[in-house]
Amino acid sequence: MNPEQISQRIALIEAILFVSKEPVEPGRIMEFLDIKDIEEFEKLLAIMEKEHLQDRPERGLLLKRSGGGLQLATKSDLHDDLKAFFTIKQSTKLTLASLETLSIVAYRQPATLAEISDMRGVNSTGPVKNLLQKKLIKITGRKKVPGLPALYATTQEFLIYFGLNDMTELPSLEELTELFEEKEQPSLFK
Amino acid sequence: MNPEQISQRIALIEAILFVSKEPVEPGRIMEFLDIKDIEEFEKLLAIMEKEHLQDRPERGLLLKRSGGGLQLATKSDLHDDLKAFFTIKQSTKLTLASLETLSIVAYRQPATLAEISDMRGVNSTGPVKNLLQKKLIKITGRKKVPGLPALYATTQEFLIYFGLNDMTELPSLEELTELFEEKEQPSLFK
Amino acid sequence: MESEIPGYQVQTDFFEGPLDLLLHLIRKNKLKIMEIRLSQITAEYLAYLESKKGINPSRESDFLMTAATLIYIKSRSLLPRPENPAEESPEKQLIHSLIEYEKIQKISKMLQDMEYTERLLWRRLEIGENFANREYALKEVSAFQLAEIFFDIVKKKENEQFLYISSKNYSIAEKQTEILTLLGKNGFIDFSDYVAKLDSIEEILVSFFTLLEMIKRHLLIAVQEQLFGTISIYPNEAGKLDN
Repeated sequence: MNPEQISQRIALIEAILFVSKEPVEPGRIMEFLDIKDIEEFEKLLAIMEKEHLQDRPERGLLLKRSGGGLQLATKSDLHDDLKAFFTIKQSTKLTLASLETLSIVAYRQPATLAEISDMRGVNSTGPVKNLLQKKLIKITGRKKVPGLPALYATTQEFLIYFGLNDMTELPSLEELTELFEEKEQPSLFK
Repeated sequence: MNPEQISQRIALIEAILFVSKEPVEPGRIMEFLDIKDIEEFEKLLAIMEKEHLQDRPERGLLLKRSGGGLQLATKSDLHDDLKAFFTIKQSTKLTLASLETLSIVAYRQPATLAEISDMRGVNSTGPVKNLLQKKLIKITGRKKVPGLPALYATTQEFLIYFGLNDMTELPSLEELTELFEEKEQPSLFK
Repeated sequence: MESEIPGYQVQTDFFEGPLDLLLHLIRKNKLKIMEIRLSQITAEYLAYLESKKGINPSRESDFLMTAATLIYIKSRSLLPRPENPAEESPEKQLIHSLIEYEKIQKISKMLQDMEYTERLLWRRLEIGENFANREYALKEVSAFQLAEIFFDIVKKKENEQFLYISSKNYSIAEKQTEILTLLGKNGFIDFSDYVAKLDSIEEILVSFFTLLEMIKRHLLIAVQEQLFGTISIYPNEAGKLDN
């Protein structure tokens, strides 16, 4: 392999590992690059791993061999920074979990925590607390069943956030069914 | 910034973009890196983009700005190899009907289904549903006319799909006319 | 394998709609939109329609509508009448539509080129959930998106229930036999009457899916006489042949 070939192949390996969601078997890459000699392939990987990733301070990634496959991952000394970056909470932001919870309260109000958790299929204590703090939902009373669970409903702030005059302006499920429903039912007979 | 700092920061940007699902707002990274000066940040990005990605034959990635954010993607000359390696089918391209519908929404937004159908001269329910499912358009409200029809507009996904940073990057109708007039009806209808 | 050639993919085998066909005829005859008398290409348009060549059948009514307009325009042009400049003649309207539609085609071509370039760049196929937990700025969420999220939850829930139901007593094969027997006896089924006689919500759902599936396979035809009216189910005589 001349230096140019080495570069080209390393670039392709990087692209493959970048795109792939799972570790890639080294054998598949070898075959694809038409490399017959395992030593030659190992040499290529060593160059990529050491010279282009490990030894370069401007690279944030490393080459990992796990589960019989090759994979790119972030360097371990960056983990704290990454964790900090991805957990910054901005007061006006809602997670998908919160939005799901909010949508259930909006359409099924008044609803209990148990009903919400049941519809979402996961315990929803966190998102309910979060929405209460943001004043998008409130407790309107207690359900007359054992344990007297709190009943949640949307607030005035909710209407303001979504630019609604009143709850009747929420799009109906029928409208959405018409818009999003796939015409093709999956075949039941096959 | 000294060279060591530059390297460190570029490594962190690479790691953040590698991990993130969606384009990352430049402002968030600036804030996280505690860079106040936009020019300084742009300089950093330029070094990363050119010296560390574009100019290096052993790199398979490039830096992209789309949907108002930064993102890593593979270099375009690797497309054929990646397609061959991953036998999975890439998602299908948009049909002509969908492209026409999207053109109208992009330039006339917000637009109703009736307006779209009228401009295309054919009922456009199918392509509108298709684009909603692909999340390339969304409903932004209702038009205050009888029947309160839904109003459609393009989404963040639209920008990302077409590699745009924001809507102002779409050429104006006047620019488009000039652009196409030069070619004088390309050989479509010979 | 699909072609990856840059540029506008012209469908030579059919036209997207009447405006597409009209533009094609105008270009073919090397005419200019601004100067055209639509009566010049009416005959050709009608000939196309008659041959059904290049016409997308699901758009047929739209093509016919435009044919009617063209014939009307032609009939008007045969009658000498004083030109009223304030009047929006059907011809002017159609020409205006054509000019606008031509712009749409140009934008579509541009978007298609952009799509081609973007598809050369690959993103990561799926990213681990460890860090990436998407957050939404409330300002970006509309009431419709909220509704859509709820809709997705309901759908998911329905699917779960359906799996549960299908493992119960009612089988689709049995239901199909029952429906065919009923049709053999009565000739047709009134959908609401039929559903009203069923015992449980489970049975209703299974029957409903069976009907849908049979309709999809062209074994049955469902007819609704008027909006919100009752639905009648008939055997599809033509459909029996290919089964």
